[in-house]
Amino acid sequence: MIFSLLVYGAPHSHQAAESAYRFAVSALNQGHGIHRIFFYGDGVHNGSALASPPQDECDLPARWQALAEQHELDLVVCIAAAVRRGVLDANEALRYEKPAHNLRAGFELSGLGQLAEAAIQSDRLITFGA
Amino acid sequence: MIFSLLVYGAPHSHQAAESAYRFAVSALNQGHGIHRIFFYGDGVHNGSALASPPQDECDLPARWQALAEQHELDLVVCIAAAVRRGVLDANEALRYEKPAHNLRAGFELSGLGQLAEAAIQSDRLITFGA
Amino acid sequence: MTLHTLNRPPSDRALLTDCLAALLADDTLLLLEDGVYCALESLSLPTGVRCVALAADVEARGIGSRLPAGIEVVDDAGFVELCCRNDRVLSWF
Amino acid sequence: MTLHTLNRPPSDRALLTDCLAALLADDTLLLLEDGVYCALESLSLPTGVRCVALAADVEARGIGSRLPAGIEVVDDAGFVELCCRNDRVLSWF
Amino acid sequence: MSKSKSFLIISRRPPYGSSHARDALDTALTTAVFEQPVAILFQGDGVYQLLSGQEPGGVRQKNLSATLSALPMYDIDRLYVCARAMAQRGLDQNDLVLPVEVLDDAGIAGLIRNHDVVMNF
Amino acid sequence: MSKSKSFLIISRRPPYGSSHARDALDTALTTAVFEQPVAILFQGDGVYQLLSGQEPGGVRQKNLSATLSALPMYDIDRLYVCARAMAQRGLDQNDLVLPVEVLDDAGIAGLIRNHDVVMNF
Repeated sequence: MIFSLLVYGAPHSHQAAESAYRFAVSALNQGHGIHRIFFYGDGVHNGSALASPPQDECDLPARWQALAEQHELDLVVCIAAAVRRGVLDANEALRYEKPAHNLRAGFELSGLGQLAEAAIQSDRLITFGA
Repeated sequence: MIFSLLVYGAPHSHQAAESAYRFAVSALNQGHGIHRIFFYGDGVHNGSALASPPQDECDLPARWQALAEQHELDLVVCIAAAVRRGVLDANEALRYEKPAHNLRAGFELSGLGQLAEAAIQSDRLITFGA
Repeated sequence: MTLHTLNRPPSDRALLTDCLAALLADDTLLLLEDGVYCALESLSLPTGVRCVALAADVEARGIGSRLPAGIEVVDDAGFVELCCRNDRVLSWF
Repeated sequence: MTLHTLNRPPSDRALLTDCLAALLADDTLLLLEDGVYCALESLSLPTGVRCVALAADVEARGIGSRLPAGIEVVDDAGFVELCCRNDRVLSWF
Repeated sequence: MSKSKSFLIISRRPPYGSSHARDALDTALTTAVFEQPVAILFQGDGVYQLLSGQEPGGVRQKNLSATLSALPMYDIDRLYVCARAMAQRGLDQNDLVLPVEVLDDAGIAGLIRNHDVVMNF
Repeated sequence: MSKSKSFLIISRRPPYGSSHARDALDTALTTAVFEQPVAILFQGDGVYQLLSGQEPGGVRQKNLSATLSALPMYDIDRLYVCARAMAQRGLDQNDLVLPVEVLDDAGIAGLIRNHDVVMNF
């Protein structure tokens, strides 16, 4: 079965992101496919390259990146939600004339259309709300 | 009268930050002093240097910075909450070996003690919760 | 005397109940953000408690003409003044 | 058949009420995160609706021994299986 | 797009206090652009989004009513409200910025079963 | 610090679902380090923080109970719970990880008036 996930919560602020991560691991372990994980609202902060939690806490952005590398996951961060909230890739940093970018490797910024496409193409869309 | 403000919400995600900004402007217009504005929880994103809202939307981090320059405000972002959420100054970027920093000029990272100190030294502490 | 602020709608019943239970005579309850919707309920306030709603939030949500008598509307300057007149400000959210 | 998930405590009464009202026979209600506290209430579920709670969240909150009969505990794999067995997943938050 | 699915967006939050209401509308509009059938159900505090007379300039936000009024142009014309939510708030059709269909609990449960993808905001 | 003020922290959120409960405790501990008198009131879903038997390893979080048990070491020994919150949840002292004083509504209103700074989380 092909899943897509919609993640609405930021790491540390809300448990939704951690729940989504555990779900993704469990689905992959059972041999299911994941078409896309879409980060929306405050969920865009899952794609932060700068998040630096203490060593004894879960580093969710790093875990997403590692999971994506292992399973070739499509991690898409809503571009409109992200730029408002200060999550930029190199292109957007250039466009908005900002001195730095902070989107983590393994994530990409794209439009809300990627959420609609994911819902259409996948057997199930699971929302992790906050 | 001397106020301090505690801001718990991120711009765009929750209205608390905008309410706090309007309160600060109004207090200053009435001739009151503001000892400190402390950003905690998701409020740390008020200190983002990279937030890039559309031109017809309120750019709260830029407004905080301008207000601070005009009135010599002490804008303190809770360091523990900020580094978890990916808001770093140059020092923290170095410490965590991160390739960039994104704390806006006019804000500084400091400990939760600055919140306690603000509550003690000010006549009133006003919380803008989320 | 305490200024209580509340920024959540009345559907967050547990918050509204705890806030109302904490009011004492001479306290003021200021409704702001989504909290202004609480003004549309018949709030049972203790005697001597004043209830006000923040103008910008009342206007944003289009509820100005629906406010019952007994709810005053204050602007941002009035919010600041209320903070001065009370001994402490407690925010419910 | 719909899998409904709920991640807010029962103090968010409006959410719980709307969620319960949307359940039909053969639907499943999965409680997760703070939603597992809803399992401690006597939920009035329509006939033929199964109610389960996510193991990691039950254990985190120390409520395993307090769960009433009729609430099953499922692990993360069970959550994934429920998503497969139902036609759609609707998250209440 | 090879497949077509029917979408139901449930919008439960009041306007302006958080970004949820705006995000729900943006999702509905985007999905409609993909030429998928989209319905919206306003439930709980979400019915406050439909209230007429909103003037959010003072809180520096854009008027949600303008976006709501644009929905029919995107062929989003199946707009529903929860009957309980309206009654609890003492609201009726005359209070709202655009015409909607009022659904009771059974109607809402049936609406959910009749859609392939149901998203809550 | 030249002045001294009495602090009351009101903690209303359940553990683990969000960072509020942790932030409330961190604020209480930090304020105590500044040698200010600090009391904590657990109200609403906040009373769930005190429940014994929490095992948050499965959700990859640190046990809040450990921090709660450390409060007396920081001279935070005035811990209160809301009587209504306990009764609504069918909880009593035996369910909790540490001893607390149960306050009714009048007691809570009085507690608020007796503190200089009251912070809600």
